[in-house]
Amino acid sequence: MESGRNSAVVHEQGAARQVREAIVEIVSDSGEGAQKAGQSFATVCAKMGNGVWTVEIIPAEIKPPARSRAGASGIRIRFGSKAVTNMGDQADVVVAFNEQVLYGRIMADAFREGTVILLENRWAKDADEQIRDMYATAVEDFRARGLIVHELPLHEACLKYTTDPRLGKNMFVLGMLCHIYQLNLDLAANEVRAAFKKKGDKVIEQNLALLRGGGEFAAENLTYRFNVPAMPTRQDLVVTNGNQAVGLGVMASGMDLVSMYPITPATSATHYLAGVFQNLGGFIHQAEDEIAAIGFAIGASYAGKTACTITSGPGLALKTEFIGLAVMAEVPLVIVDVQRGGPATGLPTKIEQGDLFAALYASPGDAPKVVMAAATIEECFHMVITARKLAESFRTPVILLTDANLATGQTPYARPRVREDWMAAPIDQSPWPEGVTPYEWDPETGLSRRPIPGQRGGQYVLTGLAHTKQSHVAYDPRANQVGCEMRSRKFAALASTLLPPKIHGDDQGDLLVVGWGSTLGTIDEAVERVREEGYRVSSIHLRFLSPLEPGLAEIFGRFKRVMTIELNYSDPPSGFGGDVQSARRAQLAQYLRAQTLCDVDYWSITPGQPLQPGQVHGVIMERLAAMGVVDQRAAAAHAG
Amino acid sequence: MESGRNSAVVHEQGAARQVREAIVEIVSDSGEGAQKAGQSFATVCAKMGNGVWTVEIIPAEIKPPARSRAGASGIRIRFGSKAVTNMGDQADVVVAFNEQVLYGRIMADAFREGTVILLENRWAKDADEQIRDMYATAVEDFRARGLIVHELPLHEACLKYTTDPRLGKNMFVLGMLCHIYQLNLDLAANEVRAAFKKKGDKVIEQNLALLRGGGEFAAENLTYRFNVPAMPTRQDLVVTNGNQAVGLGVMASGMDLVSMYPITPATSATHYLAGVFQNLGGFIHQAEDEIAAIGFAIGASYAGKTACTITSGPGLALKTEFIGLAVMAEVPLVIVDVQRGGPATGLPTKIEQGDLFAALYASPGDAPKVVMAAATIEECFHMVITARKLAESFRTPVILLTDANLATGQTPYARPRVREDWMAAPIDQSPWPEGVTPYEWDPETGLSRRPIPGQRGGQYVLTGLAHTKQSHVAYDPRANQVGCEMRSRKFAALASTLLPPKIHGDDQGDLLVVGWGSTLGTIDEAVERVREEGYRVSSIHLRFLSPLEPGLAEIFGRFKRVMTIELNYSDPPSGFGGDVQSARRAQLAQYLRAQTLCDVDYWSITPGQPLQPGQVHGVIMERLAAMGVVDQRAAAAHAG
Amino acid sequence: MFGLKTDWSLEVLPRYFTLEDYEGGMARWCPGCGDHGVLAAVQRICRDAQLKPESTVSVSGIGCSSRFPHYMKTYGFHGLHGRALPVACGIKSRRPELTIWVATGDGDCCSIGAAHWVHAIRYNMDMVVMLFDNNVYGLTKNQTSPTSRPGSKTNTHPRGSFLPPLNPALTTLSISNVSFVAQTVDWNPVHVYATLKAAYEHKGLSFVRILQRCPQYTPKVFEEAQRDPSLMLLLEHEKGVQADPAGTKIYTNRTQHDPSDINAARQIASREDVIPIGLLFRDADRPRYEEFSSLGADVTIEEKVQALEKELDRFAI
Amino acid sequence: MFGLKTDWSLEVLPRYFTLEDYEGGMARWCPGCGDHGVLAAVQRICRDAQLKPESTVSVSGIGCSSRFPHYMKTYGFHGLHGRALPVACGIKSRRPELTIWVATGDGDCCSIGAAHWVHAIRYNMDMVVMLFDNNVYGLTKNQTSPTSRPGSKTNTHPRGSFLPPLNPALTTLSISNVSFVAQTVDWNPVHVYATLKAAYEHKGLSFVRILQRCPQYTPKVFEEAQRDPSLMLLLEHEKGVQADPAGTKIYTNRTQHDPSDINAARQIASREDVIPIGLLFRDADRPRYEEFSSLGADVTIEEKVQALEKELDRFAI
Ligand SMILES: Cc1ncc(C[n+]2csc(CCOP(=O)(O)OP(=O)(O)O)c2C)c(N)n1
Ligand SMILES: Cc1ncc(C[n+]2csc(CCOP(=O)(O)OP(=O)(O)O)c2C)c(N)n1
Ligand code: SF4
Ligand code: SF4
Ligand SMILES: [Mg+2]
Ligand SMILES: [Mg+2]
Repeated sequence: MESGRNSAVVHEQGAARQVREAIVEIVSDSGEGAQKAGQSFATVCAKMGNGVWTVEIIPAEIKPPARSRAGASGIRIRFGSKAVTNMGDQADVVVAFNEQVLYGRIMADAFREGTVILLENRWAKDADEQIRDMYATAVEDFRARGLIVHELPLHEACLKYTTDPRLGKNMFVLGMLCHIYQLNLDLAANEVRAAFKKKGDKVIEQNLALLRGGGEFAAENLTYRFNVPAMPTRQDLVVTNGNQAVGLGVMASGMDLVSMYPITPATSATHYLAGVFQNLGGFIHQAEDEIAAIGFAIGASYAGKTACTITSGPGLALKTEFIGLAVMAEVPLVIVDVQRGGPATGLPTKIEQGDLFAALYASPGDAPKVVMAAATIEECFHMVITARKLAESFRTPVILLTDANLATGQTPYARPRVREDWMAAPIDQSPWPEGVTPYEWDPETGLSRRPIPGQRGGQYVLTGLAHTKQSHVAYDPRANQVGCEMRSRKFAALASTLLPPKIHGDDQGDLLVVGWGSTLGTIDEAVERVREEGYRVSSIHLRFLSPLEPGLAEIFGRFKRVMTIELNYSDPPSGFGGDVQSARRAQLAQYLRAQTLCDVDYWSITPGQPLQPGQVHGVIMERLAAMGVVDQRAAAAHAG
Repeated sequence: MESGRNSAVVHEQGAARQVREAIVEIVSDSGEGAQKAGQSFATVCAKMGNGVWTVEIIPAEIKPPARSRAGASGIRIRFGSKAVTNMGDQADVVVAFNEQVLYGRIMADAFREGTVILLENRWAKDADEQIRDMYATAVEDFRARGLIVHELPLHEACLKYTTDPRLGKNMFVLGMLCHIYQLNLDLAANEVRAAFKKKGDKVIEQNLALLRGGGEFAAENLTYRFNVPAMPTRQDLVVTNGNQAVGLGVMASGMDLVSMYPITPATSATHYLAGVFQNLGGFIHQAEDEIAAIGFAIGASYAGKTACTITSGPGLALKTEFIGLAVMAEVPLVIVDVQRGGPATGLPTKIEQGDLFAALYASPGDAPKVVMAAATIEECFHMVITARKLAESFRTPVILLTDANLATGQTPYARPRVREDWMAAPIDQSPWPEGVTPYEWDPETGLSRRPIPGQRGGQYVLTGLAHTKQSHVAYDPRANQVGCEMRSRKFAALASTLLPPKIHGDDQGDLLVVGWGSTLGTIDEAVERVREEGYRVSSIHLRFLSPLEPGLAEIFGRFKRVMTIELNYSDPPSGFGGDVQSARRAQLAQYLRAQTLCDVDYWSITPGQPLQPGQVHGVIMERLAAMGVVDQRAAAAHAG
Repeated sequence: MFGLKTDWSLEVLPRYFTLEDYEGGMARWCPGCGDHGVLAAVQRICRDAQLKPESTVSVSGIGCSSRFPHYMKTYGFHGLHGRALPVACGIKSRRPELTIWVATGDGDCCSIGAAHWVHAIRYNMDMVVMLFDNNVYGLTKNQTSPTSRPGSKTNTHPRGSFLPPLNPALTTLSISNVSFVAQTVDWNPVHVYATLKAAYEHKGLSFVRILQRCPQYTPKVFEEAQRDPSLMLLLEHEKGVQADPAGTKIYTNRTQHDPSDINAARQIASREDVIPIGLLFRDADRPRYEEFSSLGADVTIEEKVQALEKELDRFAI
Repeated sequence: MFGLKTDWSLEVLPRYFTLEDYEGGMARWCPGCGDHGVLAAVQRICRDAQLKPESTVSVSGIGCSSRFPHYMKTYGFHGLHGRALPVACGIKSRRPELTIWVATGDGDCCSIGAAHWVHAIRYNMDMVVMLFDNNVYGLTKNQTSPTSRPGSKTNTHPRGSFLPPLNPALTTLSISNVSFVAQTVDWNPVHVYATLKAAYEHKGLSFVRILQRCPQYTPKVFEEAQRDPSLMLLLEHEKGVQADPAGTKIYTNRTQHDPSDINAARQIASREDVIPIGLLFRDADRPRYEEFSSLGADVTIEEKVQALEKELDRFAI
């Protein structure tokens, strides 16, 4: 690629270059429509048969000031010939509506040397001298950083088609990008039509003109032309983000009630459901707080209806006591925790995997429950269905962990083939069998059937106090021990039905990387790369955290070293000042050490953004170097 | 000892038998004053120089029905020639005001074959036939169980001194017991005078008469006469329960504010403080709920005042979110958790060590804090002082775990020599040094000094969002990582100041027992016994759980096996159905495995009552047998 | 209403329920505790209304009074301190056919549960909420409650508490969508029965504050009012509580109060010279949350599958 | 009050504070957001009262409005969603000399924080509580709040919400020990200033509900009232809010309301035909919790040690 250093316009023609994948970003002030353009772009890619992953770039404020670093709003689209499972490394091409928003992305390490920036140049001639200066300084700085900046008169070019380029520029940019990446313009036009359907023909026409105009502009002014070959499949696909997938999963599981209190980044799952849930007879309760939200769901569940509550860290904290009650009284319940950065209010819109311990251990006393984590957007759908089934079969709360990355990422996946048996059966109102107690614990499995109000003869009083199988309050030593044991046996029973995790890569080798949650795609991609480079590295990814998937110690034993890679905080494995014992470990690593007694190593960080495959690749190479498998220089070069 | 099977009165004289210790219980319906008699008895023992430990026997209801199994109300006194650190094994002598309450104690495994029961016999002639039957059946049953029952006309005997024996019987019983155990009757008389001081001379006289009458009655009717030699010390002693000790510790640490919401078994600490705290200028805030209680304390602490909040499991659960805020914003705060049985409302008045995980891990995100556990009543006092200091020095919340056993147990200990430097210094209102940020983290230790409102130039905005050292909200990857790291480094710094735990017994051997919290006395006593029997067993007891005391792996390495003994739930170490990996372990064991990678074994139960040394002794013998150190039969005999 | 549940026709054999069918074992409250009488009244109402025990649910938080469900032979939910109302609302939300009795204490409802109190009033779901107001924390042994009178000597305020007590009826009357507020005293079984019956018959959330004696910890607070009935103000009205006159004839102090007049209701509720008993306010036409929340119960699984497929179509590419 | 803080004499040199001394950097609310104007009013009051920035604390929960402390150059506490009031009360409890401004939203105060709202009113600690009521959850992007009007189309109720809104002023007026309740609108800077100034000057908890525009999510709710001042009812009284008449002359609809008349206050607050602005209620003589909670600040360490020894004596054997 040629750098267009001192020229706003690049003249050079040539055939499209074939690449396996590309990462494109569109960044703007909020309200300039970058996300809409990016989503249309991504949909066209997906329809053409490319693998796609999109990530929203969200500013912290509702309406951040224009042209500010923290105000970057936009989207990243990574698309490729094969399935794309994560946001990838640094961007290839970036369209920016002003220069300041690029700083937000630079701080997020989103660009590399050679990233092409297609930059709106109107600021160079702004009436405000300060703005002109900022612009000039920034462009110089970008170039010094090795970015390839093309200053383009986007605003001016749009004036041909609209009097208000601020509103139309996004479709112009879509046209540009379609040209650069050789996308089917008819498909893009369809997206434009769909997007503006409600605004009427005139608006549609204007935007179609902008779309075409953008394409022509790119053809005339830019030499970049790439082709990311698509591999269309016959399979039916859907494209959703993780929160929509959760919402769809709620419906597919036949849930009756979602009880929630708004909290980022979980709320959008409810926003989605709010429009459609009632078509399936479901109801969304927006409670006065998170405590009431879970209490309401527990009430509905006690009454035989299937219920879930959806929240994020601070909300999960408030539900701690009620989760303990659900454990104690064996109330089925699904709790979805869309993790964000913590602790406290933390990083509300950002990703972290910091709630594993809270999910496992928060409620005082012995409070076993199912804890699962979705690793992909598709799993956000399917795991809700599993969670509901487990909640009812095992008469237990189930915490399903997802995170901000899954919640706002979008990708195509196989359209679920809906099955009736996913859906909760209507509640049982047949008479309760005589002589059967409300907690008729099976002595082996701890399982019991629960009476539902309305069932004649099943009357019992649910209580959070220690109780016998009759649900009678009992304070004697034996009753409490039996209660604890029965509640625990259920998880041994569930554990015995789980399969060991699948190993990605060889069954044995030098290094096994263990992950959980949304990092699956990134880790697997990095492992793929080191494997291609000839290293004996494999990975596994856990979905069941409580009970834990079986066979781990045995698998771990087949690798020279085992390490987790996580998005949560840890001290360096050697501890600060070399105090290994008190080193605070990444959460899964700490947990696996206790469960398996294997010396599980770890690497984790809390950047508030998804891991990049290149970053993970670097970490793996470093560990291989420390093990003596690679030499240090090779690792350094890779990690660079 | 002779059994008095068919005789209400025992004639046989002889000198007092010398014993090293005795366990006495007085049980009655609630409101019959058994506790008052027992406390007086215990105080006399302590004053004479005996070691003493008392445990309250508390019914679940406020006013349980008379003569009911669940209604047992009373007290156990264990006293001996040496210091007594726990409630001991089965009772030697029991005074019971009716036969039904004894069943509650039998279910609690409080008696052994040969335990002497001095039983009120008026029920044998009750007007109500059902009562007569119940009485007769029970007495027969007790004898079949090997208890030595003496049916005594206590009620009738009291009629000589009072018209209402229900109110006076307790002092009569005190007199009886003083005679049996050769206690100084003058000291007992002083206790009676103190107890009824407010009721006037007439009442005092009547009760003194009952006291003497009881002694005479025992002299005439009972052959039992024991002597537990005392070893008076010169040391000044105080006798308190654990909650009073916490209250005294709050005052000794110069705390400004206790903010709480009533919850058993924590509230009595505040009841105690409520009477006296204001003499030290302190204030108790009874908040509208536990969330407000901690929020209020955090507010006061932010404003430079020293504050604590005292609660139990369900309350701790509700504080989860605010604890996360205190971690994030580095607000000093002491949180005392008087553990009770869980999960949920659980066993409100009973002991359990089930909140360790909740204390360590409940708040979502990375939320390091100090977690300490008091092992003795004396430590309940001293650890509050340490906790306050650590909270302020390390700008962190500190959770201090105690439990229902410590809270309601009473024992003498060295009177603290109050030091002024225990007390919080007055708040700093000098101008804030220019150029210093509100979180001027030391890069090595993470420590920083905090500005207090009123300090000129120190203005900053505390926030629960991710922030820089200026306390400015920051969402960039670097700022969040730095914040997490600085908050974590503080605990490495604290860890580096801790000493390894002292080993009770030899430095190396076959088995190391690890405990934490109120089980110290019991475990040490059991270990003492097995050591006397010639086994190579030692124990350590942890006070600092986060950060963990150093050197554990090294200590563990010197023993063939390491096991924890805890009062919380665990699956059998081999798991249900032999699934070791998914076995749910005792909480400390699980934690130590992760921290040390040693194969830490465990034994734990949730009876809602303290462990007995004999029980622990049996467990140890079993483990030694499993290791092949003792043969199985010997272990079984011991465990019996 | 009485014996005329709409689904009776479904029963092959009509069942007749006696008091025993609602009695769940000996109540473990202290002798003389006001809770006993309220329990008896509720059991009588259930019997008189021939409520099916299996379609009746009593819900509570934690406290002495919250032991209530254990003494009923219906379904029961004895949950967490302060959280009776969210649970009760959750039950009702999707099972509007169940009859719900909520037992809550002055600490449970007005202190730790205050947020839910405010919002449950606003949701106005059809249930009877009985506030057992003994002016104290009973179960935890004598701490100040938000309704304790100033100067109350409790274990947390041994020198006397200092804040004026909350007025639960008045506060409730000032929450939007309030539909029924009454007040009664446990020591008048006739009035308790009549008040709770009116509450049961009202469609919407019926909030009944019951002044409840706790001989254990607050033996004195209602002593005067008990001894001197003229300290009570009986609210009478044709639209009010219709108690058997034999049971209320001791109340010389009476007033006609139209329960549809909310301003008057607030004024009466705020009086400190007398204890008003009877119906303060009723509005049968307020929206009830279950009218919205229970929609969709008739959607079949097939319809659900169809609707879901339609949704998936929207995301299909 | 103005410039006459009791501890002034301690200062060697008197300091004069300008507006800048209270301005903590550019406020990041949306353009046109009502929060900007309220911030400006508070900064002016601080300046006019010459409050020492280091002795002033602004406390908030989480929400758009709760960003308030970040834009003040005083001490600030931006805590947890719903929990501004317990924190503010805790600060005041032992540091009564600090001036406290609380910023809270309709979600923060009336939904998740409702229990604290009820109880903080009752504690009546000296502070100004500003309820920024924009009838919506702003920060989390447009969900229904308890003050949203029925039919509001939000992200959680796209077809319109169904419950009547809470009336924060009315509810507050019905909580025992309430001492100051006023209402104002962000778009009248003169009235906001005068109301908050009166609130600041009141000793006790001054609850000010501010109708606040959110052009982002609820651009329409106050449009009519803004366009047509006759929809407002200006409360006037010699004991009321004394706003500059130039700023209130547009309000043709006025009434004399004596703020010591709580019954009248409740009636006015409950009116739905107009939006009353001004002082609804004030009682300067209610007990304030800090009168009790701040006792003992003067006990010296020596005295503490002595008292503690006395206690230990009690337990000595
Ligand atoms: C989260 C939590 N906090 C505190 C408690 C302890 N607690 C149990 S009942 C109760 C108060 C009881 O008072 P009230 O609600 O008035 O009921 P009463 O016993 O007087 O009927 C308290 C504080 C608890 N169980 N859970
Ligand atoms: C425990 C918890 N629950 C939910 C949230 C998410 N949240 C933040 S602000 C907010 C509501 C904001 O509405 P409001 O209080 O009216 O303030 P506004 O933004 O409108 O000024 C919510 C639900 C949170 N931060 N913490
Ligand atoms: S303590 Fe009071 S409220 Fe509780 S059961 Fe006894 S009398 Fe009733
Ligand atoms: S979203 Fe609304 S309340 Fe929030 S800053 Fe913007 S205008 Fe103000
Ligand atoms: Mg009460
Ligand atoms: Mg709002």
